[in-house]
Amino acid sequence: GSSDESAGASSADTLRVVLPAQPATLDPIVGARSAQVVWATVIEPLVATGEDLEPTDTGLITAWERTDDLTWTFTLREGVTFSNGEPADAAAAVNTLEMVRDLDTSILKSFWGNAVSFEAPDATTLVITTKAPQYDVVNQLGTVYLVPPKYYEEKGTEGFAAAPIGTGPYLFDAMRAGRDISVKRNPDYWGDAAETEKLVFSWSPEASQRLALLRSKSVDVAFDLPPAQQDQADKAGLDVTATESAMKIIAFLQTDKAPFNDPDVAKAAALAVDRDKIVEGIFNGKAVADGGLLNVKPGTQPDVVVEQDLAKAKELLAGKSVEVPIAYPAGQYTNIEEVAQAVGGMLTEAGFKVKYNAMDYGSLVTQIGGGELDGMYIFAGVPNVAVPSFFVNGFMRSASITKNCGSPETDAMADEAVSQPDAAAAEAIYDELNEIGVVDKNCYIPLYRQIYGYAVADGVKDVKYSPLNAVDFTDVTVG
Amino acid sequence: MSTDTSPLLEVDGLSIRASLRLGEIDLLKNVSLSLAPGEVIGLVGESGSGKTTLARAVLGLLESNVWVADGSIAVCGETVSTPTLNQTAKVRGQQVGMVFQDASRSLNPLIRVRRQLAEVLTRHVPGITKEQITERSARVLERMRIADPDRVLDSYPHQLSGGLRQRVAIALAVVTEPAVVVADECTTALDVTTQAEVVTLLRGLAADLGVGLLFVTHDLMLASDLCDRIAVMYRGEIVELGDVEQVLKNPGVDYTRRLLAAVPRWNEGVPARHA
Amino acid sequence: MTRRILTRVGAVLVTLWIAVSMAFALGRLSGDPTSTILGPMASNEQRDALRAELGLDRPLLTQYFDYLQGVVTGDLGSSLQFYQPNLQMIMDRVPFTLQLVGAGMLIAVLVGVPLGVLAATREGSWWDRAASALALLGQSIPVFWLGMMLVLLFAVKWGLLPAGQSGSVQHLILPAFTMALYPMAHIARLTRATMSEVLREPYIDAARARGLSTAAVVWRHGFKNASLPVLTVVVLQAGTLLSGAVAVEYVYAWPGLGQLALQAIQFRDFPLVQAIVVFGAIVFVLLNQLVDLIHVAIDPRVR
Amino acid sequence: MTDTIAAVPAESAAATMSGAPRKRRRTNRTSVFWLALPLVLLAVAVIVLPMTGWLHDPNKQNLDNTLAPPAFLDGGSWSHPLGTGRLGQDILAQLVAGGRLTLFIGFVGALVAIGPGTLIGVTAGYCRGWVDVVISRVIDAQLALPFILIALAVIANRGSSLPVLFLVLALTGWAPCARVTRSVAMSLRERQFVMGLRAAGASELRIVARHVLPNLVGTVVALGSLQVGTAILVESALSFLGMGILPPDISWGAMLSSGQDVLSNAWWVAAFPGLAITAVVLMVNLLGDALLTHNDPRKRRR
Amino acid sequence: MSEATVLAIRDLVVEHRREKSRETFRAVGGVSLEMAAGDTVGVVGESGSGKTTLAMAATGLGPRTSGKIDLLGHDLDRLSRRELRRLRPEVQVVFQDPHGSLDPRQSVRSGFSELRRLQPERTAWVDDTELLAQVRLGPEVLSRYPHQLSGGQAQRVCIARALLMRPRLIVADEPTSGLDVSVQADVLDLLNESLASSGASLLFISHDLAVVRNVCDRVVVMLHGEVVEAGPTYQVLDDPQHDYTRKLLAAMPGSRWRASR
Ligand SMILES: Nc1ncnc2c1ncn2[C@@H]1O[C@H](COP(=O)(O)OP(=O)(O)OP(=O)(O)O)[C@@H](O)[C@H]1O
Ligand SMILES: Nc1ncnc2c1ncn2[C@@H]1O[C@H](COP(=O)(O)OP(=O)(O)OP(=O)(O)O)[C@@H](O)[C@H]1O
Ligand SMILES: [Mg+2]
Ligand SMILES: [Mg+2]
Repeated sequence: GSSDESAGASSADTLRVVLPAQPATLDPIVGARSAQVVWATVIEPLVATGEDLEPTDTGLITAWERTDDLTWTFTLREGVTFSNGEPADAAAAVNTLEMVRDLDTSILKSFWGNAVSFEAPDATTLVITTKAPQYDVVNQLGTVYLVPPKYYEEKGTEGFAAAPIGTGPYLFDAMRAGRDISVKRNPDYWGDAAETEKLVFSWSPEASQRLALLRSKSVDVAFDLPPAQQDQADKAGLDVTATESAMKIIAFLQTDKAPFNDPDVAKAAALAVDRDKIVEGIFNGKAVADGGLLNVKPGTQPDVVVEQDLAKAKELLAGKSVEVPIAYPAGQYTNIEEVAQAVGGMLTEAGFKVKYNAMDYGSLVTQIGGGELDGMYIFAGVPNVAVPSFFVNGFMRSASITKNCGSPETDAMADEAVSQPDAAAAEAIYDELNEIGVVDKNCYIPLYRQIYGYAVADGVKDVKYSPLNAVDFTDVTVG
Repeated sequence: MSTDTSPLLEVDGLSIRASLRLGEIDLLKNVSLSLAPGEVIGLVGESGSGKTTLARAVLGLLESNVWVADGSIAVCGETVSTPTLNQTAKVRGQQVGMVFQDASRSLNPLIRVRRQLAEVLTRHVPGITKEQITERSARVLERMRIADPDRVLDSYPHQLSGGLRQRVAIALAVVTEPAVVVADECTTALDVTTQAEVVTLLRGLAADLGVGLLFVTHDLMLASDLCDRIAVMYRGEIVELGDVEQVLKNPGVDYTRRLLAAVPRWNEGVPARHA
Repeated sequence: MTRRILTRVGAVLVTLWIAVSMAFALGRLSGDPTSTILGPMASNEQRDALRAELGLDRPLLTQYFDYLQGVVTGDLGSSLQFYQPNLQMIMDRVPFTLQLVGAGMLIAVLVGVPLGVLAATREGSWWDRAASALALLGQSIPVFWLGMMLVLLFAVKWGLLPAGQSGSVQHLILPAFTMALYPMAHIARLTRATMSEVLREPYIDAARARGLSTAAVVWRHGFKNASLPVLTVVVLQAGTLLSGAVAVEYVYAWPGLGQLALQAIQFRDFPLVQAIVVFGAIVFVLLNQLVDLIHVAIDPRVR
Repeated sequence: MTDTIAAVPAESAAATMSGAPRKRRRTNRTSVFWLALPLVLLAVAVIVLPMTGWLHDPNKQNLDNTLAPPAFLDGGSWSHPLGTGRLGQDILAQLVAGGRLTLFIGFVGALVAIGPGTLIGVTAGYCRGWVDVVISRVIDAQLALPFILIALAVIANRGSSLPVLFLVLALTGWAPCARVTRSVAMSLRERQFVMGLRAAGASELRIVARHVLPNLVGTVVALGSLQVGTAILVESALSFLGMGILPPDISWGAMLSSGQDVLSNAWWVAAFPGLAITAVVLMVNLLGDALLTHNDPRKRRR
Repeated sequence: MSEATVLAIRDLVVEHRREKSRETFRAVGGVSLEMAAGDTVGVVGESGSGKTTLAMAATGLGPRTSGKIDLLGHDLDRLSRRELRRLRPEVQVVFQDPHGSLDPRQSVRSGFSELRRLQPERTAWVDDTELLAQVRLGPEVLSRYPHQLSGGQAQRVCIARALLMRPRLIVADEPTSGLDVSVQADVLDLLNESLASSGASLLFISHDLAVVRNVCDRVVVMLHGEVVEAGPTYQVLDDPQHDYTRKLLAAMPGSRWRASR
């Protein structure tokens, strides 16, 4: 039908969006988070997340209660149905959660290892029991997107990805292979109906191309513009929004292997790095120097950070010639080559001998996971939920992928932190953990948080970006 | 065909020069020649003596670094080429036809004989109809003593034997009934037996149709079979021009004598070794 | 005749088999996909489980034979990142690459051939030199760089043409031109070379001697004979344009096979990489056969 | 299929635009000289210049002075004649250092493709028979694979480094070269002087080594010089896709791709390496062409 | 077969396989021929009648489908590769295209010295200058490359290269058909002369009957790969028995002039 002309025409009730990559799959169970921007218009998470990145009661789950240390009881919104008519009830939630926890291909599997059982005593009640106490179960539910059980079962992951069905403000409309994906307003949405009739998502891997598309009025919103393109868009008089994202770029030191098994050497490396220079010199200020590991929410900084002190770094090295390989995922993050080089340059200044080891993202992850790397590797943490345990589980536990800092003590502290009744109670423990990892042992040299930039065409209003890589399109108006 | 004996081809004091990187050289010096209707002139001489240059000059097919420096060429009484004039394009194919050395390479390999003939006819015979083309094509091949013209017409050049190919090449040159035909070593690539047939054919053209034939060869013997007169070229000049009998029996210049001496003996003489 | 066909089919099959095997090796070369599928936070156990599910833990030879069997039965597997049958995804993209390659080759031929002929008929002249210089320049400019420049000028600065993506004829202009430059240069150079050779052939002189017009001599007799190698290269270039398409499609966000291939490689989506490579190889080999058929059609001597 | 495959390269090898008519052979030889000269000078320059100490350290960063314009623009200074890059490195120094690596990649990249390619091609063309059949099939298969995908896949697995780059260039470059040398070797094999040598009792190995290979040198050199351009372009394309030469190594392709982002506010970062690539590839292509023409027996004889 | 038999061919069949069509083509069909030491045998026939193919097969340089060849008392079938290579210098070939017969990258001198390196003993009998003198070339030719030689000069160099090996059999495949008439006479003289002095046998291929008549004792007439007539030159040429031979003779140009002489 109308989808054939959708990409070309600009009209008041269509918003054309260009993304940096083709959404891999629209199945939220197995799909990478990069596609979330698209599928989240159709499928909704169990728990909505507010502007402060904390759970709110405005989503599918409207209330929750920690029945005891190990048991959580949630209340689901009543009368919500999927667009194919299936009820979006507790049973559906149990079905989704079990798939998330049990499928090998589930992208969130590792976050739900602690969940023992999911139960639906009635249509609006969901009970989750955990092995060990875990205070951030609610936050984690913000990452779980609800899929219709029958439909999913029937279609399988391939079929579902080809035509996803959810409870969201939009309905999946069409997918034109390799070109775009469109969604249209869901007239029967349980909440306030979306302002714009139609959203069309296309993609282009080159940032300058995305900007060019916006400037030549082929699209209305260009996402993921790096600093250089943000500047250009500014100059071109476009409306640019730059938001500090939750994505952290961190230099990891493999402290259980030479050369960083020498605490002095590790400290020297940490002291050599000037993150402000990186932010200014490379990002022209369009990044935020970040001194901590576990400060998940944008805008926060830990109390204790390591500041550059070249003299002290040199002193610690004491004239030793230390060779440091720096591994980084080439092309994966904005300006990562320059950042790696800048870090390398700073280490060199302190007296290290630097060797670069660029590889692609997949290999880097594999090699980190396999414990094959030594020296330093630069890598990003991209949280999909704003809880410190994301980074603790990911990087600090002895069983984590990086394994560079873990010890029985930190594991115990991590367990203790997560079993606290709430975030406030856990904060002190996390601060301590952060200090151990970043300041004392120098396992991590946090560098910066990216500023996520996007630009919109004239007249486009209310594109709401959240630092957790979600975008709210419901209020958008075009022209 | 005109019956008067005014020359069909008149080359007068022709000099041709070529420019090379190192300077200019003379390829032909003051060459004069005239060809009467029905006459066959043999142009002989060693390699590089300028035979081809002369032949090509008549049709204006000189290479880009070669030009007429002096003298003139007239075809059927009309001057076509002087240092300042080049009208050869007008007579090419129309009044003058040319047959090249290697028929297998002078026929376009991708086009059937029929079309190659038709192409020439449509070009030179204004208003010719399809039927006329077919008819004339067949007739010219019959003239060439080709037994099955239809098969040949529908063949590609490579499907024909060397002799047939050369005949087709000649047919292409004479199908427009030109007054003059220039043949440049047109039998060298052929077998002796085929060569003999082609020579007979050419003779017939001159005798029956009154075509003037300029026959270029380095084979004195061949020239003696075919020609009325022989012009001996040496270093860009015609050093001797006369009746066949006279030139072969009483060569006027030393060079001709040397050429003759180089012809392998037939009757007299057992090879030196066997003596 | 039958024997000829059989040998030819045999040769094609062997070539394809080697190419398919190389594609298999290539796919396995592209590394372990589990990290990209599961992201950095997954545990090693989960990775192992996934590896087992994908069959990557089986002996390589078993995998190879399964794969061969799949290819023979037309099953090119499923993508690891898109969860769709590879063949279908490829087929979805083919029209776009076809558009791009077709338009590119059209421009390349329409510009390259006359340029080459012009140069050849005026060998040594300034025309020749200018055409040659142009062609050489065309072969020396990095394609993606040209693409970026064109976007900057035509789309951003002057706003004359869309910056990228597909949809209309206007969308096609810049990518097609970018695509065309290299083959155009190649074709121009080849045309000039073969033409200048052909123009030296006796049958050209013979045609001139028969008083044919210059156009007839140059095109009917000259170019027709020069067209064989040129055509060969045109078709084969079209076959290799899949490679060229990667850069162009990337720069212009063109939804073709090149773009897909790039995504596949970046994701370690090896079934998709293999499928694209196999597809490309089949297309190329078939084009090769097409070239031979064209040869036969044009040149009576090879019949 | 073998026939066409064999037929194409001879022609594409002769696909030269600077082909002069045979009477201008001498011009050709001098033009080869004049075309080679700037390349040699360039090679010498990029090797010698860094030794003089006039240039900055190409990797020396200055995050306080990034993207400074060239001296001839407003705000530029002569301490960085061509401006500075994204980390404040001196572009001129980078251009020289990048030139060194780029030329190295070009020449070695050509070598690793041409060397094996020639050997394989000669083997096939000279041995004929089943050896030829097998090699031809492999060449066909290799040519059928989209080379950029091979390149990307290999790099994706092995990471980008010089050896891997050369591996890629060898993998993707040998087949076309083998195809050309195969057909040339095949025709050389049929030449009468080869028959004459055989009649004199020369062994096949000797004929290949002493007569076939030397007669191939011209073709190979010409192919090689064209391959230099190809290698440089391939490297720059890979760099552009983030899979080429990576920092701190500097190549023109890498410079080009790092300048891509800042094209509109600091064009000089990408413009100079872009120009350098185009100029050098143009030069090697011209040289290759001249060599091919020079080497064309039809144009050489007499 | 006598001691002095240089070459004996029995029922030689050679089939060529056409590259494109892969059909076989019988170029030589059952030819027998015997040559004694000092014999000069001419092979005539129209183009494509299999003359070259016959000569190449006879010397073991070309392909052979069936038949027996006895070269200098050795059965070619029984020879190992190495033995064949040792035998080869005894048979030398001079081709039609002199330039194609010389490696374009090799000067005349280095061509000679390569042959000398290949066959040190065999070639020791003469030095370069003298060898060139035998073919009436000056020593200045030594430093030249093939493209710097005229056709006649190049053909002489080829003959010199053949003579250097002191072969017992020389095969000359239309050695003068690419040359000018006057040069042709020179080269033929030379060939005659050097045969006389070396005592080698000659297998001479030509389509020019007059040339064959001047050079050969015996002549073989070939048609479509088969021998239609053979015998002493004068006998065959003066009293032809086969139609084809007659046709060949009749087609010879210059009969008018010859008759009148
Ligand atoms: N385009 C040219 N530029 C310079 N010199 C030329 C050109 N064409 C021919 N020549 C020279 O002019 C001379 C005469 O050449 P021409 O081809 O007329 O000789 P020919 O008598 O036909 O010789 P052949 O018997 O070998 O065909 C030769 O020395 C030749 O090298
Ligand atoms: N290598 C080959 N492959 C296929 N056919 C061949 C080959 N060599 C020769 N022929 C064919 O075999 C036949 C005899 O060829 P050959 O060269 O022996 O003839 P010839 O008598 O020497 O002719 P010419 O007088 O033209 O030299 C010809 O029809 C030729 O086409
Ligand atoms: Mg001539
Ligand atoms: Mg022969």
